[in-house]
Amino acid sequence: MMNHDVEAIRTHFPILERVLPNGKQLVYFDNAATTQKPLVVIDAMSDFYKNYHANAHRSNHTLADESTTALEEARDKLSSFFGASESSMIYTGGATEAMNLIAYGWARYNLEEGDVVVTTEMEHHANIVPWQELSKDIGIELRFVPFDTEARKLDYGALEVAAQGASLVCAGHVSNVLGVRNDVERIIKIAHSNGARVALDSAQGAPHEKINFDELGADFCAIAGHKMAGPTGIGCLLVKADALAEMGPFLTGGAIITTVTTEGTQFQDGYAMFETGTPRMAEAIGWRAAVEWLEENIDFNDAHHHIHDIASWMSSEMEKIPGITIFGAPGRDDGVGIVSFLHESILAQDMGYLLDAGGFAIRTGTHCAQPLLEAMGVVSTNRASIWIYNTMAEAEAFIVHLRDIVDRFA
Amino acid sequence: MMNHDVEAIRTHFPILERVLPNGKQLVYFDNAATTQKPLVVIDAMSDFYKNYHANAHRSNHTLADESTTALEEARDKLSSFFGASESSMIYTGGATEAMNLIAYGWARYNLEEGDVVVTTEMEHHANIVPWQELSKDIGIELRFVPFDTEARKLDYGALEVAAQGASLVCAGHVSNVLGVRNDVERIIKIAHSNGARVALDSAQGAPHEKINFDELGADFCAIAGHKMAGPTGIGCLLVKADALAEMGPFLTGGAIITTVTTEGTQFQDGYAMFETGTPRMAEAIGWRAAVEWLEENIDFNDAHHHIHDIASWMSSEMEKIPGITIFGAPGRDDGVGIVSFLHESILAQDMGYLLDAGGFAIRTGTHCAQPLLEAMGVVSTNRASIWIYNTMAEAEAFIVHLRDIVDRFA
Amino acid sequence: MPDERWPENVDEIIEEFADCFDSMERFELLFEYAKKHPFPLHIDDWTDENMVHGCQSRAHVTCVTDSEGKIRVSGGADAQIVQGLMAISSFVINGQSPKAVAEHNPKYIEAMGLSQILTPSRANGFMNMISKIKKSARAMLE
Amino acid sequence: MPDERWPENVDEIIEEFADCFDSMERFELLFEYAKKHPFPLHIDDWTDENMVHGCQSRAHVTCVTDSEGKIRVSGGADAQIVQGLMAISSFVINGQSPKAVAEHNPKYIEAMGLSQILTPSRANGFMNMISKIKKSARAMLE
Ligand SMILES: Cc1ncc(COP(=O)(O)O)c(C=O)c1O
Ligand SMILES: Cc1ncc(COP(=O)(O)O)c(C=O)c1O
Repeated sequence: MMNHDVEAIRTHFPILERVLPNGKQLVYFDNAATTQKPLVVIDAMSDFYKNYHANAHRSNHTLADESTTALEEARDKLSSFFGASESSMIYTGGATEAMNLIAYGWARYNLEEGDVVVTTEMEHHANIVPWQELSKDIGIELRFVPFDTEARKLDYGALEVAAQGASLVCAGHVSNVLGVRNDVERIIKIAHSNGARVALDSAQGAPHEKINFDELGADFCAIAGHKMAGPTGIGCLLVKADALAEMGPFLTGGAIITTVTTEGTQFQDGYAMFETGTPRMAEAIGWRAAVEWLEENIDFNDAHHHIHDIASWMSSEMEKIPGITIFGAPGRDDGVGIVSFLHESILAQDMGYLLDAGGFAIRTGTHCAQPLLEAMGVVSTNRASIWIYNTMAEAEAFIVHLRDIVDRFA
Repeated sequence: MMNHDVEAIRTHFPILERVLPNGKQLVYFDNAATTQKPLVVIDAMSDFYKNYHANAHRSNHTLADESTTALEEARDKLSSFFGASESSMIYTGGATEAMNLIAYGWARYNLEEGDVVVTTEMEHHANIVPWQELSKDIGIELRFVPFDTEARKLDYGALEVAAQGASLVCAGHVSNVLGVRNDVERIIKIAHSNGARVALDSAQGAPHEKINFDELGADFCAIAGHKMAGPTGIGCLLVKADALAEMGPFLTGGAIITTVTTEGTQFQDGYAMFETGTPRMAEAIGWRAAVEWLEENIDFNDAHHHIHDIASWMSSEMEKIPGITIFGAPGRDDGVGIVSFLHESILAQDMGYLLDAGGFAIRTGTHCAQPLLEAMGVVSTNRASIWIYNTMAEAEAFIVHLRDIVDRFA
Repeated sequence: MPDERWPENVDEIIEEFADCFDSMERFELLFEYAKKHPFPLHIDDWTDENMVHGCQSRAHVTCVTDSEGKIRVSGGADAQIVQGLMAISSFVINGQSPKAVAEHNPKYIEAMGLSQILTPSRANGFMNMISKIKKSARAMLE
Repeated sequence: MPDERWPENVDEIIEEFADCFDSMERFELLFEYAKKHPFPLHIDDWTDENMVHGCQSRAHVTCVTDSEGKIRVSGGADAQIVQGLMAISSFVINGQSPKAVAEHNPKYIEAMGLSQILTPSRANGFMNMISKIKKSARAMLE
């Protein structure tokens, strides 16, 4: 924590100054839903629109050229940030669209009836529904690896079995409900030893650790910009070169083609085949600014300790409050800044309102992960998720307010 | 032109002040590629990120609630701006994604081998390649209505024939190469009288006329925000209620479902079935600011006359310059602000550079409409496209510079 | 105009809320009202038809007339805070004529200081409930 | 270091460009140079292999040694402006040893005032061409 100067970091985020209509100072603990943005990100986008905005990859005038350069420099920067220099990065609208791109752009070209796709019970719907649709459409067999509710982690033994004969193994990097980091290195090993490709949903992983995609060895990795200080409307799919070579067109239109005649179309090679339409330019520029800001201001290791300390302290305090159950294991080594909890008599939605009355923004509900909640036997949880700009003082205030809620409303 | 106060309008667009590295004042004539943004649009997005950004449709804290409200108010505003109050508006990443949504979300659920889709030779690739892919995948028959190069308009007689037995007729609203407005009312009538649904690619129509979707009677209409003063990364598909009822899921993941179990998924009804993942919030907020700005500052009729006068004057002056050929018919009533031209000896790309040397931003190339260029027998054109903030003085300067180019380089 | 002023019995509730020190106290009061809803809607009657749209959780409302032709509203919601709001509006509305209810204006919410805790979409959910009740009342007039 | 200074014959060209009044004059000069390319690459030799990537139009370059082991660059582009840039760099490069070319630094572009008209991706296309030539030269050294 020593090297994580949270007060200095906070000064970069204008929204953290926000006072709510009820007079309370905002405490933003909904980071797993989306993180806030430092001023440099907001300004980079404004600067683009005010000074050099034009359509990239099309015209050859100065502005178009500057936009194209900005877009491609952003790609280079992001690729190197994610350690994907030997792989390709395809811009998408977010992590969900990246998962769909795997389903439509790879799976539909390479799988057929009876082929096996493995996912887990712990997944966000973005890593479940595309496979169910694929199963309906082309008859793949979809296997779910259970979440071990006792051990509070993925059932790796069951994964070993499920991966046998599989063509694709999909797994979340970090659970958005519990903050449990899966052993992705082990998952990749299991999948590859069974000859299956591996897709990681790193929407919750990328904000908490420096991903080195080339080293990691996964075939696909889905990331969302907005969950790591970047703007809305952008994400990416990282793809290994040999997996990319197996992909075919998905969304089609301009920019991704070499020739179009009324007889047929020739597509471009590589990532260029997948980015049709006017690029998400402002978004890419903003995301680039975000990762540059992270590089300059954050050491992911120090940040992890800072975040882990807060979440783990919060959960231990919450366990002392009567009637509160904690899901996941925020204090464990594989805990990544999320405290999911329920009170036995205060409904999650009411809890959300009551915390909001104190200025605390958390998420309540199913977190787009209904199968996991079903496995845990609940219909919703309250989720406080911590990120780099949160402080121990905020956590303390949270616990005071939560105690007050339980005293008065339970 | 009287009511179109172009000087007042220009003050809203910071980028129009831009001076290029070569010392020239920017003259932005690349509006068909993308338009510039008024300050209110840029500021609306910054304000969102600085003051009330959170993930919409998920949490119930104050910020999440404000974001959700902003997103849904934007939808209401945009729907009513496009006259689609009785229809649905689905946010997409742009016009291309909207066309793909028709192909994946409607056509794949309703068409089968041998069914006929009609498009035209005049289309942007976004309205061609998705249908070619569909044809490869499920064996629909794709018919191309020719562009009549003599009359410089769509061959409506051929459309009457092609539409016979068709299930879907797709047509551009305004050609992005020539600025020719198609008689969309007639196209809709022809399609419907043949029992076919109609999809309009209005990427170039929406910036130039107030669309009243409910009245127009088309079944689908694709629009891009960035071509009408809105930000990058957003567009929409407008859909008639009965066409929407025939659609099925396309991109899948969180937010669009009611229940997900390992057994299967129940999807939401209506537009909510199609907007998965974290919404394009900043983009929607920016686009809303754009249409509000348009409503307050622009009369589409006056703007049309202003734009038409400039383009038509430019083309008549250009016809006097030796060696220049004009495509399309900018002076005709159905001309919408685009002057596409070539010089017999100066290659389009060189022309682009030479115009840029004078500060003039135009587009050169195939404009993602290769079949149209092939029909016209050219491999590229230079395209100057005019919008609401361009002035007659800019047009005059353009002609002076173009004459100079031809004098010195031809 | 019935909009101009709310029924007398509401003043008391307004005062109670006005006396609250902060949002937390207002929420406490709402929790109490939730328990005092005069006609809670049994969960078996939470049908699609009487569902209030636009709420973040499930909320259902029905609207009937009693033997004297006066309106009687029942409500059920899983969130206590929503149930509390339902209780308050049923205190206000019950016993009025369909005509009065058709023109009902829930101004009292502001006087209670509740608009401070009703963020935009919560307010929206509440207004949808009121609209649903008014629509039923209007239907009775036809 | 060959980087430090360009060959003597380039000074003349630099002067010509430096004398230009504005971008338009520089472009005029480039058009003239395009016509003077000493070894234009015949369109039949515009192969995938010798294509320069990252240019906005087609550009191709080949690099061979003459009987004395000196580099000879040929180039072909459909845009005159690109062809002009190719011509200038072939004037600079031709006749040098593979070793010198392998270490070539196209600083003269700036001295010519051409960086003003080379927007980022045009400059990028140009740099890709130079890289391709240098790569060929390096291969000759192995
Ligand atoms: C006629 C037409 N259709 C579709 C598109 C694609 O729009 P977008 O780039 O926003 O996807 C364009 C823009 O280039 C266009 O001009
Ligand atoms: C684990 C996980 N996967 C996927 C997603 C979807 O990301 P996006 O909303 O950016 O598409 C999320 C975010 O909600 C997530 O937490």
